[in-house]
Amino acid sequence: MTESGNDLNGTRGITEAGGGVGTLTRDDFASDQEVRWCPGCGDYAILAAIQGVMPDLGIPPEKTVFVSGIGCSSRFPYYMNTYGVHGIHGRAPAIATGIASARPDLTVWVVTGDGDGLSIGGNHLIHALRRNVNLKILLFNNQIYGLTKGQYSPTSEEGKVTKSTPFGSVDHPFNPISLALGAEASFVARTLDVDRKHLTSVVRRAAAHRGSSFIEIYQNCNIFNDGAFIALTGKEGRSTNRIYLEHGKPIRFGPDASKGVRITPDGRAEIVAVGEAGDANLLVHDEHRDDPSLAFALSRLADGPTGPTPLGIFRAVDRPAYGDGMEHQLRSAADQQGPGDLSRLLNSGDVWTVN
Amino acid sequence: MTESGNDLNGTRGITEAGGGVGTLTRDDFASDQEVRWCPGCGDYAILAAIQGVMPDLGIPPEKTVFVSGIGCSSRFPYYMNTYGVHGIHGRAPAIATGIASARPDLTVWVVTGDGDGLSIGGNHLIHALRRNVNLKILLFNNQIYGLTKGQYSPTSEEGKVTKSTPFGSVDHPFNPISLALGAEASFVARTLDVDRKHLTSVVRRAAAHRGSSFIEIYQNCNIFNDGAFIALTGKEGRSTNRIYLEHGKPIRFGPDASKGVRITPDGRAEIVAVGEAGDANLLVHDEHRDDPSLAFALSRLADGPTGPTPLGIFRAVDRPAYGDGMEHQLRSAADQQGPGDLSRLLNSGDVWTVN
Amino acid sequence: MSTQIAPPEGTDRKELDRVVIRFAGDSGDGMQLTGDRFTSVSAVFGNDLATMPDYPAEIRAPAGTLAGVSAFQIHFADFDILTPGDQPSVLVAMNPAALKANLKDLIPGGLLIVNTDAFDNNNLEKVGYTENPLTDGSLAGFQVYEIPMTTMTVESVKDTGVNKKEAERSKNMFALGVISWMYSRPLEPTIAWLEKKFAKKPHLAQANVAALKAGHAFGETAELSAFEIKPATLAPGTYRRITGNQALAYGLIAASVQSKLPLFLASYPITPASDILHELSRHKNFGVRTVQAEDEIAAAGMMVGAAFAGHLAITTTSGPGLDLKSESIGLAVSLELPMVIVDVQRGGPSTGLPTKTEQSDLLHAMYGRHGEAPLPIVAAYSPTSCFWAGIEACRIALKYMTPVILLTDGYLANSAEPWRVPSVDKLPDISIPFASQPNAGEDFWPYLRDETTLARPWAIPGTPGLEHRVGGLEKADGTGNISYDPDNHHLMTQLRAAKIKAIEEEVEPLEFDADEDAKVIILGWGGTYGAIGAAVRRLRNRGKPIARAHLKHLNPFPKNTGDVLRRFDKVVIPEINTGQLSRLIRAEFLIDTIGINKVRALPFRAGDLEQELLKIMES
Amino acid sequence: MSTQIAPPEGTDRKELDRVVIRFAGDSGDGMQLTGDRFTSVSAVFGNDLATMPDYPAEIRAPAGTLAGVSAFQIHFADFDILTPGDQPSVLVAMNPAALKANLKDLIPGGLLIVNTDAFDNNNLEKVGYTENPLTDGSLAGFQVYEIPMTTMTVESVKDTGVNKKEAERSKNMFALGVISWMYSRPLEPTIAWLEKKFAKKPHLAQANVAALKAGHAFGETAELSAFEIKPATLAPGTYRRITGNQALAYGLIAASVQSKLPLFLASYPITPASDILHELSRHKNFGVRTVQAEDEIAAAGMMVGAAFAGHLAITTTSGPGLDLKSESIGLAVSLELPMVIVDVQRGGPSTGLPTKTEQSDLLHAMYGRHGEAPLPIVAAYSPTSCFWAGIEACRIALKYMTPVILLTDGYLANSAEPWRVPSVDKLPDISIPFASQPNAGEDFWPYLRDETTLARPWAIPGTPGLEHRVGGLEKADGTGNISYDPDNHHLMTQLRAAKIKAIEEEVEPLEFDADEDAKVIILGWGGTYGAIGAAVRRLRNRGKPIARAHLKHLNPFPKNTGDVLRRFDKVVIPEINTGQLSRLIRAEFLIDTIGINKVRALPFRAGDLEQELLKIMES
Ligand SMILES: Cc1ncc(C[n+]2csc(CCOP(=O)(O)OP(=O)(O)O)c2C)c(N)n1
Ligand SMILES: Cc1ncc(C[n+]2csc(CCOP(=O)(O)OP(=O)(O)O)c2C)c(N)n1
Ligand code: SF4
Ligand code: SF4
Ligand SMILES: [Mg+2]
Ligand SMILES: [Mg+2]
Repeated sequence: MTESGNDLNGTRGITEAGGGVGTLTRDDFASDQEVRWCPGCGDYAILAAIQGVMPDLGIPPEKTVFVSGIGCSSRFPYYMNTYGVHGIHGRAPAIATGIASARPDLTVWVVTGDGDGLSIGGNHLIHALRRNVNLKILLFNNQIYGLTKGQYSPTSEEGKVTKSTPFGSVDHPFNPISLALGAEASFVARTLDVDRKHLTSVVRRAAAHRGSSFIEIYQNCNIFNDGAFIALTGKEGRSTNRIYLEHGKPIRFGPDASKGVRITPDGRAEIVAVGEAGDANLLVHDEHRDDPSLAFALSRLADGPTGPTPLGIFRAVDRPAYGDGMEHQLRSAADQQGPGDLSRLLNSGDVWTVN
Repeated sequence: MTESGNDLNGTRGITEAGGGVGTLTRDDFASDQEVRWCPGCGDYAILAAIQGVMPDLGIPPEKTVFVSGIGCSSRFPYYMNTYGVHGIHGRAPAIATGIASARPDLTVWVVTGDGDGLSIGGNHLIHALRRNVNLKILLFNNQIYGLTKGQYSPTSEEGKVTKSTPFGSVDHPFNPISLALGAEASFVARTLDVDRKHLTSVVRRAAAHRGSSFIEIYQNCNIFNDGAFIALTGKEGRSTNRIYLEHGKPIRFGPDASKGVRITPDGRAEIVAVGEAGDANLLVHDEHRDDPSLAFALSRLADGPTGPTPLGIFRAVDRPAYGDGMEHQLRSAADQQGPGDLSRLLNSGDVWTVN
Repeated sequence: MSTQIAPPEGTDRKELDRVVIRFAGDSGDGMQLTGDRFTSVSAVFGNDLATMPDYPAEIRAPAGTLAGVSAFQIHFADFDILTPGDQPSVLVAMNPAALKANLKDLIPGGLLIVNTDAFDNNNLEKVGYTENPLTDGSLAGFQVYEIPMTTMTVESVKDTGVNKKEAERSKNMFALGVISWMYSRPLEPTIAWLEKKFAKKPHLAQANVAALKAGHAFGETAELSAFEIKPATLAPGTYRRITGNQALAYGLIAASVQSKLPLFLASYPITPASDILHELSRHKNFGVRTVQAEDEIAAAGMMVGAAFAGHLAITTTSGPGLDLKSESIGLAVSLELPMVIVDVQRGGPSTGLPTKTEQSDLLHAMYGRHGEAPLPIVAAYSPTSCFWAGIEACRIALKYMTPVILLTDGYLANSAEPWRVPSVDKLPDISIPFASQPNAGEDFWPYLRDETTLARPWAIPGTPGLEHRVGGLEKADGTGNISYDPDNHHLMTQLRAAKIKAIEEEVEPLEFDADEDAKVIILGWGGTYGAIGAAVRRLRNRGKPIARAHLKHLNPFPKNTGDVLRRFDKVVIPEINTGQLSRLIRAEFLIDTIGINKVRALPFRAGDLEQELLKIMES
Repeated sequence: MSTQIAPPEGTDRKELDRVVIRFAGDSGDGMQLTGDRFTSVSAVFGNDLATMPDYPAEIRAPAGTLAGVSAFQIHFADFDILTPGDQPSVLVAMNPAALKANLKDLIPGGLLIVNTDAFDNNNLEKVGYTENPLTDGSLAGFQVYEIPMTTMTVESVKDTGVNKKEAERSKNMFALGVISWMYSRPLEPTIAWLEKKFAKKPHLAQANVAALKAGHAFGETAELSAFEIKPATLAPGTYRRITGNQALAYGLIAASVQSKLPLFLASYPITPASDILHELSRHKNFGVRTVQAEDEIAAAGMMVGAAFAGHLAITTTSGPGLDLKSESIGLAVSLELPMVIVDVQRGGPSTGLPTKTEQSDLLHAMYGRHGEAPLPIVAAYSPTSCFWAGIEACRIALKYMTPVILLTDGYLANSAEPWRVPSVDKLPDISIPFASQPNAGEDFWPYLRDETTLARPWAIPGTPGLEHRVGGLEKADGTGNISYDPDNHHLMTQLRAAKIKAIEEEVEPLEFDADEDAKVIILGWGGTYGAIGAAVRRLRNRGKPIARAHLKHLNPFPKNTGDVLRRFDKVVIPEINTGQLSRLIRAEFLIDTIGINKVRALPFRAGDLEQELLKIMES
């Protein structure tokens, strides 16, 4: 513990991570608070998956911060035995940016909803992605406002009948993956509440990414929007509609992997029968492509999760993280100018003396 | 003039456009206010071009509204002899959405800057685009905060040294075209302050588009960011770096149109020498493609305007405009339920009588 | 008070003047619906009544937990009543959680009706009962009816073909049947209602009706206490029940009709204001445009735009949203355009207690903008008064070309009262003309003011020749051109203030109602109206002289406010905040005030107020 | 006053005690630089001084227009002065626009120095002069020096190899030379400065030096009036000039050093606050992190995050930005984390007069959040006091675990004064310990309060065993768990208020300075300190007994405030708003106040204040 001086790293009062990271268990990450979502809510599965994967990440609870806004999903931090801030509606990325850029030694997670993150909080989200702040952003997309009891959200399909749109909504939804890619996101993925294995693997990759990781998680709200993802979770859809993206592999899906994706000569991604197209003409997925155009084209395969829909990591490229750039400037300023000397600063400029 | 009743179209007190639209001149659109930008500012050229094109659009001044936020560019409405609102920083798209959805009979323009529209106002912008509100949005991108005297903006290049970033900025900029496409924009274009002919033609197209038209206009701030677009406006760059997109034509540019753009089999847009690639392999531009992936790929040809950069209309597709959808609901509700009867409404539900 | 307690036994119907019943159960038990049906029947029967729902906090907690308890309270009487009642005299508890959460409120000796089937070990444990309260003697102070409601319900519906879950779900109708028998409510309206509701699922209708009847029959058979509450003598007219949020939505539609302006609402959902948006979005045939904006800032911006475009522009929100709208409201003050911002106050600060009520946004409404940006403030005082408040806020906005803040609160928003439906032709005409021609020679000056109201003209896009630009920069009075002139700024600052102050000329004077010899006046505002009224009634019943007044306009105050208050030795201001109106009264009139301030995010209880007032009167 | 007017003629240096000079010209004429150089030389020479720049409104208007006029005023004297001066006694006007915009401020009989070369028809027309004021007799009331500055400058630099534009641009140095001769300022420091500035362009250095010398020589040759202003007797020490914004930036860095916490600033540019961001972003070697956020809401959110993370977290803004931060500040109140929000007040409402000053955000700072969300408010009162205010605001924030609002204004922000540089080892230690271990048995309770300060512990991420969650929902005192309990909410509301109120115990008592027999006290706050002081001095010089006090803490007030004010018959409160402090004083102490309220978005003039005060004292 460094108790003296004004420490550039902001680590005053912080001990190094106690030993035993390797011995962490799921219980170390579960708080004692009663979980209060509706029975059957998809949030439970996500919570279980996250609590399950945390011990594997090698980061102790005290170095982990969960930040959220307001919404059902935003209750998440209360259930994690880490540091946490339950913020205000839409502002989680801003609060988290404050934490992450002040303290590059922490791992900061953001939990947000489709309303919290894409409606009121859209600006903070796209700016966090653009800056590549070192945040792991989990967007629980249930295509509805849960907490306020069922209004449509910016991801609800056109024509959606809700409390606030009794005649059906007249606005076109965002595709969160496209939006994130348009906002320069360096890590963009999509997964599903009920697919724990996939969710866990994507989260693990996100945690390892330095910079902003954006994960859209399709989450069922069984009270106000039940079955929104039935095309991916229902018995049949499960095998026909999930297009798992895997780096370096041709994109194939469906029963017997009989379908695939290829790029048309004019730049669109399209679904084809593997037999017709020929295996060799299928698109080989490349997460690491610097140009996000391919990832973008894949994001347009599905306008909404009602048919074949890509899941997995659309993009994962390296770009300097915001906090690291800031840190670098602090260090090099101190190197070049010497550490700050208050007396010298106050006495700088044109000074004169009166005796 | 309809003076009675509560008119669904909100046109109470509004006369029909007076005759003589055809006889409008540029003077009809110029206000008597002194123009107060710095001498040499790119804003002058844009103002001249807009005032010049307005009479051709067939919409009289009283049916035209200019809405802006705060910034040098946002002074624009004062110079137009139309209705106008100089709003608050970043909120022009919201104010304009109020006007356009209340009054589908008006043509509503938004003038905003890279700070106003993409920093503080980013959320309203992307939501207006997603909803496809009937707005003509002109984003004056000078890659700097002009009015507050020179801080970096969300379009400033990485490492930019400004008053607020004396050691260089550490954040990655937005590509406004990519962002707009990621936000589902139906009409997306880019043009240049000094290219009056091109600017005028793009503006004319934007005006004719029903829904949101988004135009990024590269604008030189000769005081705080002089020469930001020199690669496109300088003697040499002018011919080598402007890639004009024309619908239905193969994309060629440069001296003797010796360069072109093609789509790689893995979905990227790339610049090639026409000779090597062969004319037939060049990409034929298609504004109307429903899938925005091609437009997106083209937007990635240039990360910033420092080399060959596409100008023109990236995307122009039809999608119902927000206000029209709303209008439709009002009409069909009135048709189905009859026009509102206040007494009936108040007396609806479980009523009982006390004598 | 004694009339409230049920007599120990007897099948003769004993007459009561009033009863407060609270239905409490799990979120899934249908308590809101049960309460609602009981209310509806009581209203049509002719009692005066007031109700208050108490939803669980935000999300549905797992069944059987304390967090999941949902309750509905109804106060009904044979005279005009003012509040939903301080404490229930009858508590229906469908499970241990409901009992635990609500028992502390039941009056001593009150009647407690429990569903014994739900008191199994599992449910008891969930809420931390180590002993079963039904058997450990802890309920000795109450009169307890133990009824195995689930079992009896299941039994009663067995011929209707519903499955087990559906059968159990009908137990709320069983409970309603029991209570209906006890308080002599007819079953027919509810049967009709059920048949309509489940028209497409007749087996469910059948089951619910069977359960209802079974409950009623049980009451009779078991000879439960039975009471009668006569109809109240209400003013003649057509009545309906209405909540504050609904009344406000209707008030806004009425304002639209009476101003001949199309209504435009831009809003972002937030508890407890969302229902106004929901209600208004249903009335498109009135030309009502509703936009669910991306956030509150956008909603406020859209409101400003719609006002510029000539619509009757509204936004609705609650505390956190009001914060976000501050900057746009300041712009609206500078633009001098008419619009109404509705703030349904809830428990604060920050996210606070979102489903609860409070009066803590008054000073924020008054001062929550940078610079000098005054605006009028109107406050509703009862659920039904929200109708009036909606019209009044619009009227002021239009006449004075100004944004107006209308304050209601979570209690008013969700509570229901019988409402004597006003006659539409008695509603005021609040229309104002748009500017249609130049007003300064050939020119149009957007800031040339009306001499009396100081309002500027409203020229809307589409009007040829009146093209003009408005903005948030300071502008020259008259021409409206940007002006940095210091003296003009001083003038404009004064004009903006004078315009709002001038409204006092036509605000109805503060009414007060004083006993002879009253030395103390109670001054209230907003949703405490009913509780204060009930407390005053009690004091008067005790022979304590007292005066009261209730402010409906918070800015400007009625002109006679200072004079009224100065007549009394003590001015007592009860508020569900730490003294916000007090601060305004003190600053404005230099009159000392005594606050009664309970910030429990709940309405005042008339009894508590009575006690506090007694203390003050006697000190 | 007579000493301010220059004598008609004579080469003997006449001694003056003080002079107010205003340099005015086109934006492109370099007036800010001229003023700045003159100030620097005067400071080093030993005069006391105060300066005020007056930038054109926001954007650079075309050359020669009224909108493009830029001015710089300096007041320097042989005694301690308090303001940049009400009205200049000397006006340097480089073109007709500058003359037109500034002449009304020049004192009668004042000295007017004009650059005749710029008075051509074109320039005269641009600003609407139909006659040339130099020849139409309209300047008869002033002493006019007509100097063809451009011609003489061009002549003087002809051997330096600069082009015509560069030559003409040097005319500001010519003007500086003239004034330097008249007020006996040495040229050497400016020559050295020019040589350094243009080190890479020696021909420009040469030209500017030549112009400077030529102006000086001209003054001597033409036998312009010549004056002497002796050094002031200032307290011994090292001095430098500093603006309010810079002093505040230094104060925040000092607070960081003295609290041993890294400084974190998240801000969004806005006039007149941006320079604090600019200054702080230069000091990365102090570990200062600065983030230019996407907007003010984000800036406030980042501040909250950094505070949670254990940094000394700050955000800076002006009125419109404060509106936007309301909701986040409310969250900060609920989280009870230390941070400072700086509001540099400007002319409002809305966009208002962005480059001007005002005191109109006080009530907004006090009440501009929904719910009951009290926080401390500190106000700087002079440019140099911003240093103190920065430290004091941080000290309170850290000690009481609370957000603090620090108010300054556009005048303080941009004005410069000599500053006696404080000795670093005299600065207070404001560090507080982070929580490092459980405080409730095995557990850590984030809301277990310190008994005296009521502050909660600050446990920051990285500390094992103290993991906890905070949020904006109401929480149980102690454990910090979400709580919907009504009584807990009442308690927490009271605790949050009591914590802020408790600060009064250690706020230094309100000092007041009263003449014997003074019946009137003038109470001020913020940037009016100097003007009030100067007015009081004038009244005292007239033999009028008076008292004054200046509030530096606006919430809570110093404990003795009511007692102090009650000693006097009249309490006069001058404010650049419509009476915001007045309203607070009246509400808090029920003391009648008399406001002097000029909302001209300019600092008060001491002379005007003197007159207003006289009127009040004599009424
Ligand atoms: C400033 C503000 N506006 C509105 C609200 C009300 N509110 C709370 S959560 C929410 C939306 C929740 O939707 P989403 O983010 O999709 O989360 P979900 O509940 O579906 O998980 C809203 C509108 C608020 N708390 N604060
Ligand atoms: C709420 C608020 N925050 C900050 C400002 C200050 N401000 C005015 S314009 C501006 C940025 C201008 O940049 P841009 O939008 O790029 O316009 P430009 O001046 O470059 O045309 C800022 C930060 C403001 N007026 N209001
Ligand atoms: S309302 Fe929907 S999202 Fe919220 S907890 Fe219930 S099921 Fe989950
Ligand atoms: S500062 Fe830049 S953008 Fe603004 S008016 Fe001047 S040149 Fe144009
Ligand atoms: Mg959601
Ligand atoms: Mg810009």
